[in-house]
Amino acid sequence: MDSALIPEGVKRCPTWKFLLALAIAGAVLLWGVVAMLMVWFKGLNQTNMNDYYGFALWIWADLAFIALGGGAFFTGLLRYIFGIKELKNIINYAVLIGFICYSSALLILAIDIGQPLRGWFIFWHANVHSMLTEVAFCLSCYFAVLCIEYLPLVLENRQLDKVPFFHNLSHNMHETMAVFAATGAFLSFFHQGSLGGVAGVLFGRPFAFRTGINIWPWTFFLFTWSAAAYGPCFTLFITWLTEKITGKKLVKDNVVELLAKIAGWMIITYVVAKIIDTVYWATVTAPSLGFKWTFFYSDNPLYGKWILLTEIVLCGIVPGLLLIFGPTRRNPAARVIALLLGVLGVSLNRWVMVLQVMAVPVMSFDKWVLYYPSWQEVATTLLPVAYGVILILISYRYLPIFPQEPELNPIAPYTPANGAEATAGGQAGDESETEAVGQAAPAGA
Amino acid sequence: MFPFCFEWVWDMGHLVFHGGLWYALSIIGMGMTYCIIKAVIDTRRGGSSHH
Amino acid sequence: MKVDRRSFLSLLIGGAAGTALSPLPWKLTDDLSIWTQNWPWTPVPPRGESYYETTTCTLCPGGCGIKVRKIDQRCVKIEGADEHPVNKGGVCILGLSGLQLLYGPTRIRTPLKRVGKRGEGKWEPVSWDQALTRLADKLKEVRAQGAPEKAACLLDSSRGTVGHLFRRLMTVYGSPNFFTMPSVEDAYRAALKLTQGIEARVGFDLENADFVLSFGCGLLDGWGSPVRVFKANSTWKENHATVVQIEPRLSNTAAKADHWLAIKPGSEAELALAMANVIVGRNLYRSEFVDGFCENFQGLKRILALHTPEAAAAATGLAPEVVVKWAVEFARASRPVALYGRGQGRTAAGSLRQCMAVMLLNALVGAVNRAGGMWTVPDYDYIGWEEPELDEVARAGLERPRADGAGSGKYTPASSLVQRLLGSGAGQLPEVLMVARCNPLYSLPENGAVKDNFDKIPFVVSFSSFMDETAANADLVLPEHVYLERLEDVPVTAGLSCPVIGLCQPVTEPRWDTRSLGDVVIALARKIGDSAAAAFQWDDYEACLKETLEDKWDTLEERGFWYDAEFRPPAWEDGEGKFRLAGGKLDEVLQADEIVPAGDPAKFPLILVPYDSIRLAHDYIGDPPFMIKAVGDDVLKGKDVCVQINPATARKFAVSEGSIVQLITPVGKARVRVHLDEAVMPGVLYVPRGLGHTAYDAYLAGKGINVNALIGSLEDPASGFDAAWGIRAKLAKV
Amino acid sequence: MSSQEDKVKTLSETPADCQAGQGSGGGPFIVLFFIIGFVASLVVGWVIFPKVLYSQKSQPFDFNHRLHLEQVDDGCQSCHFFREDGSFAGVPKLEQCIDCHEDVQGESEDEAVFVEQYVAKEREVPWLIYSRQPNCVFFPHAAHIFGAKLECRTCHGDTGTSESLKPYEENRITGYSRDIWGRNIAGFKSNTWDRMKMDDCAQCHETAGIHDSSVQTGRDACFVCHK
Amino acid sequence: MKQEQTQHRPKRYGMVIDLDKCTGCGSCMVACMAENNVSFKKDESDKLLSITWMRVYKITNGKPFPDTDICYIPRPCQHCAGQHEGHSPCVSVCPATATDYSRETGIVSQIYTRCFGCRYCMAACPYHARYFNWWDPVWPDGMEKYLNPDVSPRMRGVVEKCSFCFQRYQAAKNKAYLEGRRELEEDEYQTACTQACPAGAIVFGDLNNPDHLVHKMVDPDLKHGGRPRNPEVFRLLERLGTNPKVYYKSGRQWVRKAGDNYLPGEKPGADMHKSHS
Repeated sequence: MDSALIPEGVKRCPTWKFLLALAIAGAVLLWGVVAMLMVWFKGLNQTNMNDYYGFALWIWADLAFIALGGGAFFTGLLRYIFGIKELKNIINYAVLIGFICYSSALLILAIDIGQPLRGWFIFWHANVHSMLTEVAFCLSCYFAVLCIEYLPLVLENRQLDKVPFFHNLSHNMHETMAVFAATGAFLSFFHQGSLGGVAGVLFGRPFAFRTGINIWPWTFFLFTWSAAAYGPCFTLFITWLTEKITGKKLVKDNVVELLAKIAGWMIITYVVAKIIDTVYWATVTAPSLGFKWTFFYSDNPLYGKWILLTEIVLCGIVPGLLLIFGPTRRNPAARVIALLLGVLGVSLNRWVMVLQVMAVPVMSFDKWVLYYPSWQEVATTLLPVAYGVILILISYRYLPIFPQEPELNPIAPYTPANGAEATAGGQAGDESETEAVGQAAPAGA
Repeated sequence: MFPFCFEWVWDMGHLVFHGGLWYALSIIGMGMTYCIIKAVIDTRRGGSSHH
Repeated sequence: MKVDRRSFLSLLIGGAAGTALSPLPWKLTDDLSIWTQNWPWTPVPPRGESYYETTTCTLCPGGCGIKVRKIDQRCVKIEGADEHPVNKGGVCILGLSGLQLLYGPTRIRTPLKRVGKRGEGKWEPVSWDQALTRLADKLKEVRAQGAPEKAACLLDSSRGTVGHLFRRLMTVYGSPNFFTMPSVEDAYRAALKLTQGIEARVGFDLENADFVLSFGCGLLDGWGSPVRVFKANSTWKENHATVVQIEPRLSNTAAKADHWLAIKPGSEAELALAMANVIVGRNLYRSEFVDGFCENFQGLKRILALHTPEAAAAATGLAPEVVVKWAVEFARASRPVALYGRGQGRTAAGSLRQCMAVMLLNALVGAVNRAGGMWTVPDYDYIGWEEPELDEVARAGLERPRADGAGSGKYTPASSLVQRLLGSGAGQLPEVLMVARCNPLYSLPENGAVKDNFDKIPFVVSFSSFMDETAANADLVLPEHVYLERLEDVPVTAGLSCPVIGLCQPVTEPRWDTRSLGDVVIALARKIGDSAAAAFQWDDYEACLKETLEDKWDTLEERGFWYDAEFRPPAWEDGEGKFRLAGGKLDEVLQADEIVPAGDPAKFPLILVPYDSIRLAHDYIGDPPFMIKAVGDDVLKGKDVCVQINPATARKFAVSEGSIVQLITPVGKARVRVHLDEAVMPGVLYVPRGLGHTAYDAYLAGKGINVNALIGSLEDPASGFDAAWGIRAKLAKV
Repeated sequence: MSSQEDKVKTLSETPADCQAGQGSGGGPFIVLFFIIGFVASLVVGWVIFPKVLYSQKSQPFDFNHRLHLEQVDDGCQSCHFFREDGSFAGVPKLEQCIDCHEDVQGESEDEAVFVEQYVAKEREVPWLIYSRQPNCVFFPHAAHIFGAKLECRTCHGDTGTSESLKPYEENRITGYSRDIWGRNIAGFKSNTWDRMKMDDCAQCHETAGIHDSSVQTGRDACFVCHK
Repeated sequence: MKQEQTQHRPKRYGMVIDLDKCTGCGSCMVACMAENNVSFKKDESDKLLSITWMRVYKITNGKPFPDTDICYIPRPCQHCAGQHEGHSPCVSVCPATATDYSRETGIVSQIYTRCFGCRYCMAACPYHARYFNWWDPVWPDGMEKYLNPDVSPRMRGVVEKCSFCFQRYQAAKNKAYLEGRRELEEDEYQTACTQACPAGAIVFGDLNNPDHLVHKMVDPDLKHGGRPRNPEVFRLLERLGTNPKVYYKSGRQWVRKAGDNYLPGEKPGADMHKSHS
């Protein structure tokens, strides 16, 4: 019944399956919306945050989303500025994922602040010395860029494209995309960095504080670098997930491997920088403030030294090497493991830079604090996930996101290769988000 | 955000920050304006002339 | 013209463009944020003229002068009065919270008559006339039976015109049963009577002392007049005076003292006597005082002979050398003073033996009526009313013994033993009990027994301003003004070295239909009629007050207090008086048995001791919200009170920080939260006084436990005072 | 940048639809609708919105400033005086008015209302104050009058010589008097007393140029005017 | 223009708290609450959710009974000057300029109507001197009568903190203006906690003014961020370079040591005056 909207040359699942998937994701979304409204109307007392844990789950989710959405700017940079043509086959999806991550991040910020109706003060009454101001400006501007990058894709919908104006607009935007991509990269550099700066400039918090260049602490550069390194991992990982769920090959291996290789080198270089930073911090910065680095990992198992090891070795060096070495990179299983480790690694890094910063006491007579989120916080954090699933469901169904899809999955004639890939789709679906998409899967076959 | 805002100061920090900001914003703005105007003109000229 | 989709879109775009160019979205955005800045449900305090009015704080016996900042007619802040001799501008945490009592929700707004069962909380508002008539009828009824002694009243103290009006009323009515709440001042008074044979109070010239030996006296935990003692403590710091605190727990006083002697609880008397032994044995006593103005030094020597440092060491847990060392340092100091206390000292008089032992130390070093020492301060004598005419019934009633036995026989040293009456249930319970300015149902130990005895009293009247536990269990409530609304004299004792009378003056109109307690007594006497009415001829309480304070009134009205700065205790050289060191009743007191906490040590391996904290008001006034907010989370967490327990003891009994346990004593049990604290002695559990209210507001009620429900009373064999300092206890899993 | 081949195909399939749609709508109408939407929203925004935003309230009774000013010796401060602690008393209390108005003095109806409704009943007059600043503002009259030697008129305009009180307009959302934002909905002003927003304070402070204590803004620190 | 500004000497209002005199009675906390319209809830025992501009910390020397010792540390906002005047940890991070540092008084301000509740300043403050209004402030019926009109009550969703009772400075200035003065006497501007402290443990005044008691007690090295030259005086977390204007005085070594962090084996004072760049 919605066949008129489905792109030419591809096949989609029956409407009922699509609607069912939407309904399931929608239910999670609704739960999140209820929590969001409770927070807006009743205030932040709906959360388990407190005066010590002023930043908590949301802010972590916010930082993680932005880091993971970093695939959009970095892939865009590679595609449009460095002119790596192959990446055009994955850039659409990178943009979509980025769009979801950034819109979610903005929504979370709007929920997180105590006075949402005064949110615009951050722009109007901006204190330019605050890293958060930089975040807010660059985030909003870059979100505008992402809208601009996403818009032509929307306009390529079969029906919309029929309108000449939209068709032309879409075309023109594609033509000028390099300019937007460059601006986006510029903005991303600053907001990814300033998110790192948010923690790094806290000279009252020795666990977070880093020295740096001029006003920019080392975390500024590390955050940008890590977003560029791990963002593509997330894009590739979601692409893989989508392929598994739809049971179709959507992006050619050479494209995936190319991006994976770049990500691998980025990760390795990042980890080297991170290790240098950590060593300097642990041996120079923190001791100068009276702290032995082990103190920061001393109170409870949740914030033990394992966290540093996991972040740097298991989720840094390991995925980096797996992606750099050809054989492991080309092995789909090893590649996916590397991608997943990368995604976890950057999320863990953001977790540490937000949650652990809050947990560590600074005054010698203060106490370690632990915090667990309220259901409202969990629901509000899942809201963007559900929203992302829905947007992917709709976009995948109605927009020509994967340029190589028709070629890789010709509707007819049937080829054994396609059939084999299709059956692989049945395996997907243990997370709730994938489950929702999973409903739509068999239709691809 | 604007020079007439209470918080505005004519100093290096503001010039660099807002310089960068407005530079980026104007690129985005001009880019979009260009695309829209060109799309209008293209449409007036009759459909998908670029093909 | 066809309105199609495109036209509609065009209309919308035009509308959006026009809207963006109008002030609407921008002003709306601005106004919405301004709305959040002025949410109508966030109060805006009205502006107005700011000025101060001075009065006296009566929330504790301290008698500080306060000034109330007002904005037009509203009271907005209480501050200390700079010129006041007691507090010199300082103000304590309770005094600062006073406005929450004035404006708080626990105020009783009108006279109330109970309609439901006792304590059920069902009341019927009645007029003052109805309420007073009802009380007067009840009193007349009891009197008509020829048993006026069956009416009793219980006050915080007998001081001042209001105390005396009540006493006068009881006298003309014919009841000897005028009770006051216990405090360590009772013990001091009794000790003074025994040693010097005079009726007077004890004051301490703290500011001039250079060595303070405190036997459990909570100097910085609210003892005496708290602000004055705090200031004295700062003076000690500046003058490098030595403060030694003797106490099993590291209280604030102990923490701030120069030395803390952690002795086993209950062994204070042993230590004091052993120190006296050392001082005497080493000839360190001031012979000009002991030889010149003391009697029966030999008798004392005989008694002290048994109290060797070694004996004290066994009792206290200190090394004998330590006992000797501090005895020597104390005696060698130029202006030493020893203090007897027990926290704030407002719950019980305690052991007379202990008080006496401390007083003897002062005598041995000559610190009696000398600069920096313990002073004998005469009672205020400004109440010179004519003796009332008594009728036959009254005379007969007054002949009968007091229900609590105080003042006669074995209990001669005591003037009021309300714990004996209401706690132990000794003596005849009254038929009518009038309670003013105290909350016996909460603040007397052996809380359960007190409650049972209370239930047996047929008619209880409360004059409380607040719905406290006693008021909640009364039959009739006649609410008096709170201190900020009333005019009254406040003669301060509280260990002050000089006499100070504060004037409590109304700084605000009465908020509710309440009355001044003095007026209530006068009106009540009139209602009773006959000789009672005749004894209360004043127009009203204000007239009575002015007449009574005649010569001091102008000073009082002008300055807010009357102060005899020149006061010095009578010099021994000038008088005939002697200081008796031993003999007779004194020997009996000094040789009385040690107070051993109740309970079988086999069943109850631990000892529970209540402690006082200045952040927890525990007598008549309950903690206002500000104060309860200032209580640490190591004292109160959620609704659970923390029991302080030494980590070693906790290990032994396998309880850990934060665990919820049952605290069981021979008289009760309660749910508490474990707090490990190195500040307390192993084997001893500490629970604060002031929590566990069932009455008052939601900010206080239901939090923690009333430790009085877990402890019993023990009668001091020499005086009848409640001398219990703790009780045997054990911990059990919930 | 999905494959352009697809697009070409899509387009070429339905060229007729497109052309037809475009032709029938007609350019002029589209522009007309745009203009209708544009003008209508301008009218809403500039004319209707301010009327809806503000509610009009009338004062308890009218007051003639000019008449009173002529009767007193000390100008505005005769009634709007400073207290001994340097704070400004603002609108007079009944207590002050009573000195003269214990009984009706003149023939004005408003005075009669005042005497009967307020003086006789000892009720304070619930004046609606045009220049009432929100609770977060600390405005020291003393600093401006004694320190900076400003005239009342600079901020309050010609209120002192007015003969009657204008209606009080209250912003329905914020609860502010309209005089804070100013009569002009766009916020333009021509006199110093036309608006009383923070920017107006700041403007004057900048002109006076004596304060630069804020580290953040180089202007007056926030706590100079806020509480 | 600027000349007139430099004519009157800028102040650096600060505080010295004598920890040996402080008895931990809590009067300062309540005086502050009463003066500054601090709200309260039914349960305030969760100190992570309890607004106390002035909070009294209880610290111990960690030794077992009976060698235990306790000290109380009253902690108002420290009004940090930072490495260079005004670079306080919180001021520099506030995105909406809701918190500011005054060069004229040295006071760190917080404007509740400007704050939009991002709580970044709370994350930045190592002293936990900043509190968030998680709930709407509610006073039991009738109690709103005692609210002080000189301090605006805060609404839900904003951060608040100690202001050194700035309203008292404003009031004192008002009086000075009326009397034709510009300068304030030492006793004209005192905070509520200073005034209330029954032990007289808190001293408040202008650190720049050698006549003021705070200056005499601290003997601040104004060239080095106001570092105390009196060896018994210290500041909390001196090594972080926050340069607070609240000083503490104690004769007890362990108390002074508790004011900062030291590496195992490191001696207090060795590195105390070295701050990071």
